[in-house]
Amino acid sequence: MGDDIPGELGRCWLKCSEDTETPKRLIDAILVAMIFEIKQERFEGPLDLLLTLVERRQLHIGDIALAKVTDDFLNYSKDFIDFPIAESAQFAYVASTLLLIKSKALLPQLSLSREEEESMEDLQNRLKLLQRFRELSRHVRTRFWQCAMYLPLERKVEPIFAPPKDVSVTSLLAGIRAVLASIPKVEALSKVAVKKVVSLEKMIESLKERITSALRMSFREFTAAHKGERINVIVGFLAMLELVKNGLLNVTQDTPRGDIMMETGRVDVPRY
Amino acid sequence: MELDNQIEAILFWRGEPMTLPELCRALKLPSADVKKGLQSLKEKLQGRGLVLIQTEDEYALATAPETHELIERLRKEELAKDLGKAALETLSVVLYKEKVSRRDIEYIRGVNSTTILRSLLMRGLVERRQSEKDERVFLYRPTIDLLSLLGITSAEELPEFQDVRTELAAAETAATVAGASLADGAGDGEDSVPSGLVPEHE
Amino acid sequence: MELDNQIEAILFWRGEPMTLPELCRALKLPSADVKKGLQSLKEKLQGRGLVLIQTEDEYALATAPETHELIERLRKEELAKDLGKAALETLSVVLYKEKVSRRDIEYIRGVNSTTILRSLLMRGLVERRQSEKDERVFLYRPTIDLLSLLGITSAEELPEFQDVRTELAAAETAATVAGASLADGAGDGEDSVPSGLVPEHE
Repeated sequence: MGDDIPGELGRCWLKCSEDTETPKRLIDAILVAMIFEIKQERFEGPLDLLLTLVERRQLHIGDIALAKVTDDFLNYSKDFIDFPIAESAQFAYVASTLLLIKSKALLPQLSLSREEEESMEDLQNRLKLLQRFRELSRHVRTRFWQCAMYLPLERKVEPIFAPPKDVSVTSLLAGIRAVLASIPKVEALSKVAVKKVVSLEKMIESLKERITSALRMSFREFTAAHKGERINVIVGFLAMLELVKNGLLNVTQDTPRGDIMMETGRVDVPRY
Repeated sequence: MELDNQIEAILFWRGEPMTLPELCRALKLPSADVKKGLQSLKEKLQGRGLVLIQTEDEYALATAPETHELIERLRKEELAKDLGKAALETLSVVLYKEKVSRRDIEYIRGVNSTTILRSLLMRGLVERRQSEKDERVFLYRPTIDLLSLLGITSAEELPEFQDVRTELAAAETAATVAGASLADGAGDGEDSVPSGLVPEHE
Repeated sequence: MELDNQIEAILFWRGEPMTLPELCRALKLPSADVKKGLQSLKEKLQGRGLVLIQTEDEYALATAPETHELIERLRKEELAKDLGKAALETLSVVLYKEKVSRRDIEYIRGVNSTTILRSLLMRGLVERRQSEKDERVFLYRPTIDLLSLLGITSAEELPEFQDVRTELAAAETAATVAGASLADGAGDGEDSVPSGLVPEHE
């Protein structure tokens, strides 16, 4: 699996295993089986899914666990293209952080910005927090109704007509208007514009094209061409790794923190 | 658990008088035992803020006589207060809907409204009656006193009545969707709405 | 008349939770005194049929847990016992944190929680109030109803409560720092939609 590629970037060439087909099929079969199982459930957003994946493999939350479940997560998320846009953006955000974690696992020398490191750490903290609260919710579940203490029934009141000063036709109209305004608008919810997140596939495509035309370019140039937004950089970087895995691309980095150079092999010729 | 405590709990919870046979049924005990329990409760309540009162054959918990002045003052203060925003909103829902269940009010407002409805009832602004369609459901309506205070003969004379009704009908659908069930597999609409988290009988 | 008795009488008469300021106004006493009275009431109720339940600033009398079978039998409503995963998780966050913004809930759950919070609000399991520190922020808190259903007189009685609070205090420092960096992935944070992961404001 991709997880096992040794991460020696310094000057080394990354190649994927020679026979890419057999393990790939195997992995696909496993993923299909897992995804099928997962699909029986309803997930409450990306953290819920991610935590479930980690717990299912009985892993402790950490870089290694997250790198391991990244593929599962991506495969599952792909089927959620039709999610309300807000939700799919959240999936994409978590996916990009996961990919970052995974790429760091693949390439330990990869230098990350402080911000990137924070978002990786943050994801782990959030997962731990969710895991803790999930544990705690079991206490709540078992206590519910077990030994309830009842508040008294509504006390009988004898009405006395006591008109308050603030009741008038005007204040009541204002009241109902406020009520109407506060009702959640289902329509509005789904239509809210959410910052677009570049999809992984799109990025891979773009990466392929750019590399075919300009045989040699730096990763930094490449990401600059994509507006240099953090999410695009992450996705771009991972797209690159995917290509490396698939044997379509060679990558070099001359100095530990230096620019990463990308070169195509022969893009259209399978490498055996 | 001692019997007097059980009796205290029932009477407190009910908040209204119960007969000896009712107590016996509730406690599944013969009346001799229940009477003993009542006697012991009476003694235990000595020097407390509550007392056990007994009419010919009914028993109830009530506030101790020493607190009557205090309670009476509170009652008056409560009646003299302004309604405030939340209560006005609730009242406006009752008026513009003409009759409405507590459940529906809560769907529309998105908050539990028990306390506010009680205060509106107490002030004679709304009244509560069984629905003709379903005896288990209580509907809140504006009182005649309220309408005359507002200088109208029916709710339909309220400003923008028809518009508001149309908007409410549309909004209620939305609120039903948004206020989906708390159980897993949410979103099955009315059926799956847990009925009992708040006391049903209003 | 002793203060604890007066409080007992008021709470019995009202039959619903009261806030500390309401009690102070009713008794015309400063909150330090009222708190002492409440503490003494709590002690006097030991071994009785009633208990005093408290949230951060609300108090109510309820039936003692030992009587729950009896009262349960008398209640006519069907109780919805199947709270789903989302509801339980959200309730746990609110309970163990005691007061928490929607934003913080969504930070932990990683998903928009508007709908589930609305359902919990409607059922009276949580309540939403403006933060005292920042008026633009609304905080969700457990209600007395929720505590009473769990059979606890205050959130501190929850299992592992102190441990969790210590953990949270430690984690919060970290999260505050990290939480800031999330915002830039978050877009414009329209009210009810977490566009990145966490919405900007309530």
